[in-house]
Amino acid sequence: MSERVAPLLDVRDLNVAFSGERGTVHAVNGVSFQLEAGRVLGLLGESGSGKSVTMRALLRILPENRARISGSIHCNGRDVLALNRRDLNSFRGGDVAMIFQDPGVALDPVFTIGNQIADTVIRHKGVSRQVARARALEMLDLVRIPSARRRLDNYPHELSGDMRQRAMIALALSCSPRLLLADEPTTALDATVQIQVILLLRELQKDLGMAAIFVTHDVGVAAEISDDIAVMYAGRIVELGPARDVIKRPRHPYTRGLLASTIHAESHGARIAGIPGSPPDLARLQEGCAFAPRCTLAGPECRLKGPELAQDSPGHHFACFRSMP
Amino acid sequence: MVRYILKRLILSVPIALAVSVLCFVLVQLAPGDPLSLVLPADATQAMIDQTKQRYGLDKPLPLQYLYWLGNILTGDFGTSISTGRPVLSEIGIAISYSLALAGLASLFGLVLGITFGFVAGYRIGTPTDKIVSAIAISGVSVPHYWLGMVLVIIFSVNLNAFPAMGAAPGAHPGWLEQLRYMMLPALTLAAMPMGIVTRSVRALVAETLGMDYVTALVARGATPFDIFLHIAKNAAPTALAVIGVQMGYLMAGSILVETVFSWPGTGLMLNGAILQRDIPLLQGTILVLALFFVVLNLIVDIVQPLLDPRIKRT
Amino acid sequence: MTLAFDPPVARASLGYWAGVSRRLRRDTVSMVCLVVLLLIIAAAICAPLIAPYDPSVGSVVRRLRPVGTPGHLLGTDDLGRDMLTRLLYGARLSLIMGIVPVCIALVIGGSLGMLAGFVGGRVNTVVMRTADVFFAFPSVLLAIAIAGILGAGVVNSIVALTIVLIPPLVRVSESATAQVSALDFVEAARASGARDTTILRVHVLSNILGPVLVYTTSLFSVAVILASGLSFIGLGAKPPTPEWGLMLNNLRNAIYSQPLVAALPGVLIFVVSLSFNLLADGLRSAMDVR
Amino acid sequence: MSARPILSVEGLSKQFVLRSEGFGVPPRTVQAVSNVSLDLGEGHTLGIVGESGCGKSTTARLLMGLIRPDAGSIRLDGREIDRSARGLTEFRRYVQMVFQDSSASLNPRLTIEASVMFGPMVHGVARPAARAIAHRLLDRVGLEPMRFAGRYPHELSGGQRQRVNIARALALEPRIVIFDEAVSALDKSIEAQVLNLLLDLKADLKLSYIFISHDLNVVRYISDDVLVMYLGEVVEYGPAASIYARPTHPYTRALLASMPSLDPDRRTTAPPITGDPPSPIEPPPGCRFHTRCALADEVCRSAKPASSSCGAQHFVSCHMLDPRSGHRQAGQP
Repeated sequence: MSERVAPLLDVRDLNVAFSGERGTVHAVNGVSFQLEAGRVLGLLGESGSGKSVTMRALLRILPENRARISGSIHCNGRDVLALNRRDLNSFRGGDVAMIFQDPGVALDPVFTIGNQIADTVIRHKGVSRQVARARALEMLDLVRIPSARRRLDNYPHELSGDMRQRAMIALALSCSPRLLLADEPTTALDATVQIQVILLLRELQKDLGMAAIFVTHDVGVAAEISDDIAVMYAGRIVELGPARDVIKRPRHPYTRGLLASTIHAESHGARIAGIPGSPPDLARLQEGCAFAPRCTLAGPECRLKGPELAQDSPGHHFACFRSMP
Repeated sequence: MVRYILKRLILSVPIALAVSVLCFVLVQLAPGDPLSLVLPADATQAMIDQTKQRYGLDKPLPLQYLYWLGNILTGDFGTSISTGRPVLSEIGIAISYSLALAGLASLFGLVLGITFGFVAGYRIGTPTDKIVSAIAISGVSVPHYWLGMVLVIIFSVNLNAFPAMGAAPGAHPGWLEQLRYMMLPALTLAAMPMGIVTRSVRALVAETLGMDYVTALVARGATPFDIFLHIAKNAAPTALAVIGVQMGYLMAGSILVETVFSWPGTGLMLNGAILQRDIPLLQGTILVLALFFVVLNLIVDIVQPLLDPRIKRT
Repeated sequence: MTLAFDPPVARASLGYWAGVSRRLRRDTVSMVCLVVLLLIIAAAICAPLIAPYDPSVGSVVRRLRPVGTPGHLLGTDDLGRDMLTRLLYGARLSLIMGIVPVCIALVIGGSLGMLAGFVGGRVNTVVMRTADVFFAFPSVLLAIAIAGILGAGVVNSIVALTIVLIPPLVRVSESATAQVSALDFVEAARASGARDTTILRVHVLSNILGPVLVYTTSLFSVAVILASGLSFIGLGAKPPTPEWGLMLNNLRNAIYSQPLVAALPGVLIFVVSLSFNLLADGLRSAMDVR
Repeated sequence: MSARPILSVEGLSKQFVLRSEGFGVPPRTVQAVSNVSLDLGEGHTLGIVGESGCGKSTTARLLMGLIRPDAGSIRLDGREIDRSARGLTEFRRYVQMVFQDSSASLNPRLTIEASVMFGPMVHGVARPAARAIAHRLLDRVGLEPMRFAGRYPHELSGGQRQRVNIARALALEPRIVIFDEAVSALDKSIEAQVLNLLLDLKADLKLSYIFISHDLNVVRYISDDVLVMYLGEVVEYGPAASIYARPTHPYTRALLASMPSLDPDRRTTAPPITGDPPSPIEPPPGCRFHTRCALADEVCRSAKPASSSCGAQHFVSCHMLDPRSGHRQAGQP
């Protein structure tokens, strides 16, 4: 059995550009990665780094008239960018499900939680409403919503923020997707609730054998949940590797800066050696490494040509000409 | 829910009272002796005294108001000067004509407005949207009394398709005949609500389409029809409120249009009352129309939470 | 703190209103509307200079001539008066009756709404509940009722329209003010120790001006229709004064013989009202930045 | 708290009355802040942490004199603040605030220069002098006046806007600056830059800070003293070092344990606490934390815990600290 199994998700040279009034915004620039079944990839980056856009491109839910997607996305044996309307609808929610940052606006306010889950189940599994309702109840129990039966008939605004996010997770998992896309699902939550949701997601992901991509701007959250971490900057993956390697032995200067900027227990008193300057304007990206203007290591070659991802140790890649171990 | 309805009902009492005060005060603004307005010019002294007492005009203003209100509450709106019949019965006949006209016009306005609104909202920025929006803004901007004339010129004078004037003659005209007479005034009246409903539904649909929960629906593989249902349910409460208010405006806005078409409703009556300075009739009609508007708002306020779980009903 | 020099004034970027005006100037529809309105206003002002005839003098032998008659480009009315002349003169009264009430209502309603929205509490309750009572009347009905009771006349119509237009302006300016007042920069200004009047002037007014202006522009459209409507049913201008609504009413019987001539005054009301509405839309989108 | 207190607060309380929801229904109240006492040492930073609805922002607004407390006293340099219009204007010169939402806290119609100039001009500084102050401060917070002074807020990034807000707060030469979640909305790399700036400004201008945040790591980083709030009440208060070394209140411990570990080899395994904070509308009786506390006992449901000392200047409001409270684990936390 030397034949390699195709990964669940294979993204190659993904580019997303938006045309708008201010010209073309290059949100994602040549992103490639693979994800195997049952593994969790943490997509780490600051605002405007292209992580959310990448996720939306995977499901093709970007505004069609403004977004240009190129490259290739293969997921669960399907060529996503080539899917027709019908197959796309069964792919979305069926093979791949997504949870959003703010459940307060990602759940339809005028439909009950139970109906929103049931509708999705009916759509994908073609079961009766009764069976679908039973499935909805089962899902609410699974995400540990107390008195789940009563909650089925609640509207989103009648739930607390914590329960809304759990309901959103239940909704996403109701059709047993192979891949879960989580777009900053804990950012809007309180600290004590965030850790509960992270643990719940970690447990469900293992039990159900799903693969997941977990988008976050918080190194701590990424460290808690990811097997692998991909660090994004200006629409590119600048570092990709096992979570332990990326956090303990970061190679890209941006990753290092980000880690230094992340205040943790040991930081007290000392000045933070962060990253100077601010992220580039994606409508006016220059040639060369996008991080070069903020990089203390940058040399003349960095401004001429963008570095490609190169392997450091097995599975650990980074894109920098000048980084020393 | 019962509590909410009760609360809303109780809240409309002070509004209705304030409306009656305004109607009462309005007449006090009229130049000249109020009595001369109520009585025919050749009234005898006995008649004057009798009326004075009957309406309590010898009392101070607040008391006069209470007198007047008492009469209203017992159904005595006074007597029309021009016809000599009780105001209430005059209004009763006219209002049924106005209601029929406003009802038909609302129906036209609603159906066209919602259809246009959805079409434009779904295709915002496209030529279709631009054409529909142009129709809508024309509907809002057109002087309806003029539109009535134009429709008469086209459909009555040139095409001879619909009658230009009045209601169907005879004691019991057929439905179809009645409808033929109502066609032009109803279409005229429908222009404004059509425009307003189109514009608000369009904005609503476009806004809803941009909501995260619609993106989330797409991400769960919802078909365009599923999404349409979600949008419709989200837009319904607001659309209802717009339509309710428009229907009220139609009842009142028909004054000019009824004049153009000589439609025997409250508007035409009001116009006559103004020209003949028939103050009791004028006051009564305004009060009834305003109260009708208050009731309409009440209905909207009660129905809206039924459609919209976001509005808390305690 | 003493200062040895006046510091250099930094490069100012494009202000908000400069941006709005630039975006508005790029919008063809708005510009056409603005030109049309300005032309009509100019024509109304210059009516005595450009009108070919006397608006009140007609000739029985030249009654109801069609559009395009030599010497009477837009025909003549039922009393043989030149339509073009009367339309030009009519614009004066029609525009005054439509525009003046909105301006008065803007001052009164706008300040009342600002006060209610900023002060809140009991003041707000009193102002807004009073406005609610007026909202219980459909505006057309209220305008006609007031004008009807006060008696026909231009001044009475203006009074009636002003009363009708105040409550909606109160409501718009109140809600805009309340929204702005809830923002942190108002709190920050208060934290710098600024007085309420200063906050209103510097921080609130500049932010509510946009929405109130858009609404006012669309009110011009409503008011022009309503004003001519009052004249149409005999409550506004009195014959023989030329006014579009009144002219429309006088020509009602002419629709069988000269439909085009009869419809002309209405066309002008429509054009003015439509222009104001389109301009309001253009302004709204020009002000809509992110 | 060795330094002389510049601001002392005692027994500060504020409740908001919600609109009645119907006839016969008594209006509900939000106990936003109850009985909060604190001291801000001269030149110190006091951190206030807690989750949503814990009353952090209300506390900030009370300290600013923006809302009037129901009870309690606020002393600046030992003098009770004068609540007349004039007194408040004077007081606000000394206490300024930076808000969380960098764009809502700047007037979109004013250039950033004008925003910074506004405060001094209100206090009677002439326009050219105010402009000079604004330029100096913009320069100080890292925004070159020649490039930025004439810009409008929407032309700036979030981090730059927050720098403007800091400059604006400093324009009145305050002695105390309150930061209400002022860095929470910023990206990590920008947050670090702003925190560095805050430390520099504090040293240069001899400022005292009150730093409000939900991020325990940031609060620990910047604060000398820390106050932990839960549903409007202070549950633990003391020197940062002491609190982080020996967190004593069950809530403080849960909060600390909820912070992600930053080490993939030492992940959090069990949630330190379940559920989410209850609504501050009609909070639970007794100890407000008892509904989520694993150690809650009978007494916690009925009686409010008193503040007990558990080390130098370190206070905790928990029945377990009070040997006479009747809690079964009293005296052995």
